[in-house]
Amino acid sequence: MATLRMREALRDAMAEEMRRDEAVFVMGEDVGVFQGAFKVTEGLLDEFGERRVRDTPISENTIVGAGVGAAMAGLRPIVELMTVNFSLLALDQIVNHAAAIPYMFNGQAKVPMVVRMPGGGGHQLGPTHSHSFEALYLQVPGLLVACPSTPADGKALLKTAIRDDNPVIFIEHESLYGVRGEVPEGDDHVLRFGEAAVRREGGDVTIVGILKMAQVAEEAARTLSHEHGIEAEVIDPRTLRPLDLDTILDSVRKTNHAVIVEEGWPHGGVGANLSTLITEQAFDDLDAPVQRVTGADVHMPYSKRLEQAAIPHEEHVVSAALATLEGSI
Amino acid sequence: MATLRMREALRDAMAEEMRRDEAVFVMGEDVGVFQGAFKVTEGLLDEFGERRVRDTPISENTIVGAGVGAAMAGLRPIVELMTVNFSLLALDQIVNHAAAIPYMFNGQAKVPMVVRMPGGGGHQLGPTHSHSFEALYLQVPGLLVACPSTPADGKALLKTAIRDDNPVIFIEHESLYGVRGEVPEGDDHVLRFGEAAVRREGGDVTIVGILKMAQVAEEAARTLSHEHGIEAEVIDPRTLRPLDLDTILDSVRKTNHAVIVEEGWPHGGVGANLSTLITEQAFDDLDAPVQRVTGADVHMPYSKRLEQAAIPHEEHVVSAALATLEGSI
Amino acid sequence: MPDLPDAATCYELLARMALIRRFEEEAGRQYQRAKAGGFLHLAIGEEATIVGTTSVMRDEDFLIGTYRTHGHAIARGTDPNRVMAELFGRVDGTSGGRGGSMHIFDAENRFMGGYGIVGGNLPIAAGLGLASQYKGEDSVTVCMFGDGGTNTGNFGETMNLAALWTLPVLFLVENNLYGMGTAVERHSAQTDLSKKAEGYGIPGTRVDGMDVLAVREGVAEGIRMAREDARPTLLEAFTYRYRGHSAADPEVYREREEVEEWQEKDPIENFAKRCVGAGVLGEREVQQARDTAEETVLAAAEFAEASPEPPLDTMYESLYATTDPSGWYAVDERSPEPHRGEREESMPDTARELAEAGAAYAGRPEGPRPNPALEGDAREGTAHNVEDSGEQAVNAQEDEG
Amino acid sequence: MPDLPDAATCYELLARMALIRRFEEEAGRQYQRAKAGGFLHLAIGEEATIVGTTSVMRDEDFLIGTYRTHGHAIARGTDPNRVMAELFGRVDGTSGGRGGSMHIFDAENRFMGGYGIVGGNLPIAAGLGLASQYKGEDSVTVCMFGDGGTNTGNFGETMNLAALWTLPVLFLVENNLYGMGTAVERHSAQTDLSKKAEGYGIPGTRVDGMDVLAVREGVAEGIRMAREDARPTLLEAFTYRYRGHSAADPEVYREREEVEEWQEKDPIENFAKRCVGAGVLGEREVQQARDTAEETVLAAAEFAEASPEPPLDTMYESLYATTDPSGWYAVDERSPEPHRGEREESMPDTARELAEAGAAYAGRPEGPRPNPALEGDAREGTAHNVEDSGEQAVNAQEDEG
Ligand SMILES: Cc1ncc(C[n+]2csc(CCOP(=O)(O)OP(=O)(O)O)c2C)c(N)n1
Ligand SMILES: Cc1ncc(C[n+]2csc(CCOP(=O)(O)OP(=O)(O)O)c2C)c(N)n1
Ligand SMILES: [Mg+2]
Ligand SMILES: [Mg+2]
Repeated sequence: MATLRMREALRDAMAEEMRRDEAVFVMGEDVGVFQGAFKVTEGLLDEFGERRVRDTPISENTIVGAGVGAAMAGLRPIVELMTVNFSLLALDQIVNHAAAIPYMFNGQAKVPMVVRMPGGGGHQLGPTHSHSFEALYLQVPGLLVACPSTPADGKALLKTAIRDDNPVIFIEHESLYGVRGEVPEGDDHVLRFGEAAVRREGGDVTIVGILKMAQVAEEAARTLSHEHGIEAEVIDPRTLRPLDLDTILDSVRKTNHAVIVEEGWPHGGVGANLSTLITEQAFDDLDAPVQRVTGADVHMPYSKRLEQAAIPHEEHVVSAALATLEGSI
Repeated sequence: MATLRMREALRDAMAEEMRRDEAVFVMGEDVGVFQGAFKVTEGLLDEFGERRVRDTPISENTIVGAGVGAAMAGLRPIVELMTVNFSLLALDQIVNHAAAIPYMFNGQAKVPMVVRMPGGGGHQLGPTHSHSFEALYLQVPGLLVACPSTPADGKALLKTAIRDDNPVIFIEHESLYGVRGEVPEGDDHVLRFGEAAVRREGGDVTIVGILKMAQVAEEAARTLSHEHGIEAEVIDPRTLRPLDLDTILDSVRKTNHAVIVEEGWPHGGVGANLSTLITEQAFDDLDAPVQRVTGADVHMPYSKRLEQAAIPHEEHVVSAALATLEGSI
Repeated sequence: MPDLPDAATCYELLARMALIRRFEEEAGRQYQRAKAGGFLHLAIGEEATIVGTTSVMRDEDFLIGTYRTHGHAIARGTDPNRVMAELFGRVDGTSGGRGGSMHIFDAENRFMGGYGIVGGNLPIAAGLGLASQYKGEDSVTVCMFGDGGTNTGNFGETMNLAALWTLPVLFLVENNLYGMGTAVERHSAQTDLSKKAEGYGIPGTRVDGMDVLAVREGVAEGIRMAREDARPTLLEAFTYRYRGHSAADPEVYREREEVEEWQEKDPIENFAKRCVGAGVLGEREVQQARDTAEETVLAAAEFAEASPEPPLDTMYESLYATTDPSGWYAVDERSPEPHRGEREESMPDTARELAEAGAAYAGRPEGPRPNPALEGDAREGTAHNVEDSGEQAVNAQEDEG
Repeated sequence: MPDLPDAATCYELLARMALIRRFEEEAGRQYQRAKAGGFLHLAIGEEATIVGTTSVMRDEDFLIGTYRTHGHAIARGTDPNRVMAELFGRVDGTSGGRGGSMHIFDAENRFMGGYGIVGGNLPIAAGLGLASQYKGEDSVTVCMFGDGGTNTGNFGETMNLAALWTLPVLFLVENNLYGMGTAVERHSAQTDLSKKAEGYGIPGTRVDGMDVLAVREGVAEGIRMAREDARPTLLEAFTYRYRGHSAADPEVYREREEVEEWQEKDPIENFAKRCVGAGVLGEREVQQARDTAEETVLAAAEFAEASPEPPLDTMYESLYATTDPSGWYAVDERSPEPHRGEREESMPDTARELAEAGAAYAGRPEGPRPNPALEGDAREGTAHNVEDSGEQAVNAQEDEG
């Protein structure tokens, strides 16, 4: 085990896969000379050279589309979009091309491409630079969607994503890049998509959180235990497509209560989808409706107080858990 | 009352508002000389001329963006995107500009623009041309989202949309353009956003459907009544933002059962959002989990059998209603 | 005017063009018979541009085009049977009936699609070129798109990227003077489209797209520059579509006379005449090319007709390429199935009826297909368009409504 | 070299440039003090391009720019107090603290933003121009954007539309030789950016963006063509940013010498020298311009500091413009409120602490702001970037992790 930051773990994943497979290469805005806007590609240019670490112009749709074409011709591109916010400019290539091509051409072409992009709020980047688009991407058939919350998961999932033959949307969180964690060594530590992590066991309430909110969920669970004597089970789905619904359902069947935490918008969000799936599958096991904690229904304000007020915190999760348990314990 | 087709009702709405307000104009691909890809703008060029009925190049992001700029400078553009499928190319202007501008500039600028676009499947247009993106647009704060299912609603809602000072996403369904219906006459028949229509009253189960699926829901209700003695209440929300949740909840409190029908993808869809909202608000009134009927989780196949199999039909709704009622009646 | 090549080549060019022409006519007819559905964009009139191009490509080169590419695939070597079966939505179609007319694909012959989104193929072409360059292979990509496509954001982005990375791609504008109903001068400020990428460092030239030999020459040079000099270029071919934009286009945007004028330039007639005039081919051979085309196309229609519809339980096939040997589920199959139509026995009657009747009849399965009007490819009484194959459905519902 | 204008004009140009320079320096300082957050893109070095442009615009003309536009707003007449308050995220900010550095806006002075998406302002500029044309007003729109912005799809689309519709817009590329860390020749195949829109029918010219008078001349002509001839044009101004792309840029992509070379061309120093040399301004006036700038900027910092933070219950204000007199709810307020932080009393402690500390410290409210390194605008030890103002948060968490 090594202790790595998330950004280092992700870089190692790319470097290892690039060493392992000549077909893997990286392209994106400022991934090379600049070493990556968030330094996730730091050092890659030095090791692999300009052929395999390619700075691109600011042309999101074309960068992704070039990735699609290269993937169809047998390469395994890792496309970095500088942030998830700019992926709206590439959505046509992502949805109508990358995701659709394998199906609409009846399996004649594969698109083994990873689109990596960081998102999320918390750094006063304001309305155009703080999006959480997990809910947008999980809708689209043909895509896989990963959203790791720890360095170990980040590395293992990214390696899986690179080796996978499907187009993978790989969402990172800007606030997690510097977070340190133990990361298993060895080139072959990968992690299957569709396996949730149970971060903490508990019998009173199930809390599901993704990305940064997986951490917030854990903090909330500690507070619930210390201050309220409530034992929460914390689950990080790690991938939203495929989704490990079984692990969540098993937990809910035990706790009879669930809270979903996400940073994105409330309407049609990740929480709405999970809440529906849980309710459909475990209606009779639920003692109360699934509670959601989400970001505020606004474009992220710049002001630090408004922004912090718009992002879910531990306290929100604690009160949602208490609310759902009200009368049950 | 006149009997009009949906496309005529929509055209009349535009023509009336253009007569009423010089600031209103239409632009889009082939809206002029060609008379509109679906003939919704038929005759407008003749009446209003090239200044107010503007054919554009194939440049979706820029057409919408030009609408944003024109709206900020006091005009009231109606932007037609030929179909909703191409709106992915304009999503950056829709989300990061149209929707965000009023908020991020603190109310100094308004974006009174309507983006009209038809979608939906059923005509063998295949994977890139059959999308239902309601669920994508309802997520975004700052937008209003309308999706009319009858000519009367189409006309009245479009007039409201044009007069409204917010950016409005106006989703039409390609299969509904030729549908005839009674349309109230008079320039001032508008319809407030956020008021659902109860298409049929009934005490046994609530069925919510949008666009084409509002019709399918009504057909299913008739079958349920004739063949199963079940009386369904059918609700068409008409707008998804704002959403008239009260009308839906009132119905569910009466029927204790709900089915949502949509044509879009199941994960994170309109149904998932509504199901969650209903469950959160009326958990104790529900005798069974809310049922969803959605399109299949694929890119729409071209083959007519696969396509029809991928789209919800009356029978699906009937069985979902029966399933949710199982044991209750 | 370029010299005529040898007889065998002339015959081959003529035969290919004749085959595509006849194929497209038949496709239009089958569309009228409701055997083909959706949109049908025919390339009748544009055969010289298509065949001239593919005739100078190598097997290992990539071709990529738009939603008007039945002919492109056939020119590249795709079995017409399979293209027709795709139009019929059958399992033997190039995409197993999944893609339809707009999404033809043939990996084996390196015909890389068939894309419904205008401009969507441009970045993908850059990616194909990148792959060739990356692997050190000397294959070239030819990317064909319409005049209307030059207005998309992808055009500028891709031109810059291709020039910057010196990608081995030939960009070929099939300028048929209209993007749907909008004439070039009404959609593009620059009407000399060959110049449109100069600002990005991509030089351009123009050729007569009605002359298969001129196209050959222009494309050969563009391919050479891509292959030998690693220089992407833009080639504009002037051509014309004799039919409407798609099968139900009333063509209010152009005059009958204009169409007739261009019909004088018929790429097949004229080439045949020239070959015969120069004594390179005889009338008999010209006739033979036509006869072969006729046979091939009729056989294709029969083949397509005989090919089965895709079984419903293949609905989710190829949606994901599952490579993990132990096999997790990409689509979460444990979630409630909110859609219930993927098993034969559970297909609802409504769906079955609509499907039997053809999607264009959604709502009125029993109705007859409206009579063909306007050159046999637009439909009577629609006076509607093109982007609206739903028109029939809609008209049908009107009767009910 | 253009002649010097009258003394009053020279003074005004100098004073504006000095004000912007001083404002940007102070913004950088306040960012180091964690008073300003998020990204901070300074335009130090680019003042001549900004002021030269606005100095020949009429009140009714529109200006629209990028995320590097504190100076543009000030040049247009926006009160520096309000720009600084925006950087501080306060209620008196140009956007009430909602937009921040990247989203400055001032309707009154027709400064139409301030956009965080590269290229996002181009179509909007076309729309502003369209509105002027539609209404028959003779206002012109000046649209400023970076060299990197010329690679976006919006660039091509907008150039074509502007040319096609003869929109009264002047497109002005602020070519500072880099898009973030990517030098022009590494991101654009065409390095003469003034030519980049020629293919679309938009002619271009170049000016020295370090010379306020040259910019004035070039912009005046571009505006004239837009206003009088209804001809959109492209103007490329060569300029340079002396600071990093944003406040924490280690600038590994360029040499110290290059920066120093450009510092010799300092637009303010050189213009002042010329004015004094020619006897149009005295040393005293030059000093006065600087002193006024100093005062104004210090007052702005004080003003910003004193302005209150936006109350939490304004969270949803201006999200929708509700025009319906009877008032329906745009945001459905009857839905459960899955987010519960909009009331002062219910703001959780964690949020409060993080907010008090400044977002850059998320995770370590008590930590000190790292010492400024590198010209006072990058932060020690980050060796990280720019697009990463989150770096501090991240570093903080590492300590815990
Ligand atoms: C991005 C996008 N916008 C709009 C359309 C609808 N559409 C289909 S074909 C077409 C015209 C394209 O014209 P051109 O590129 O000249 O090709 P042609 O049809 O003439 O071969 C349009 C607007 C589309 N398919 N994709
Ligand atoms: C569409 C988009 N892609 C990427 C970014 C991230 N980004 C911010 S500024 C920048 C460089 C822009 O360079 P240029 O246009 O030359 O402007 P400059 O910063 O030099 O003024 C990039 C890539 C963005 N904001 N928007
Ligand atoms: Mg064309
Ligand atoms: Mg720059």
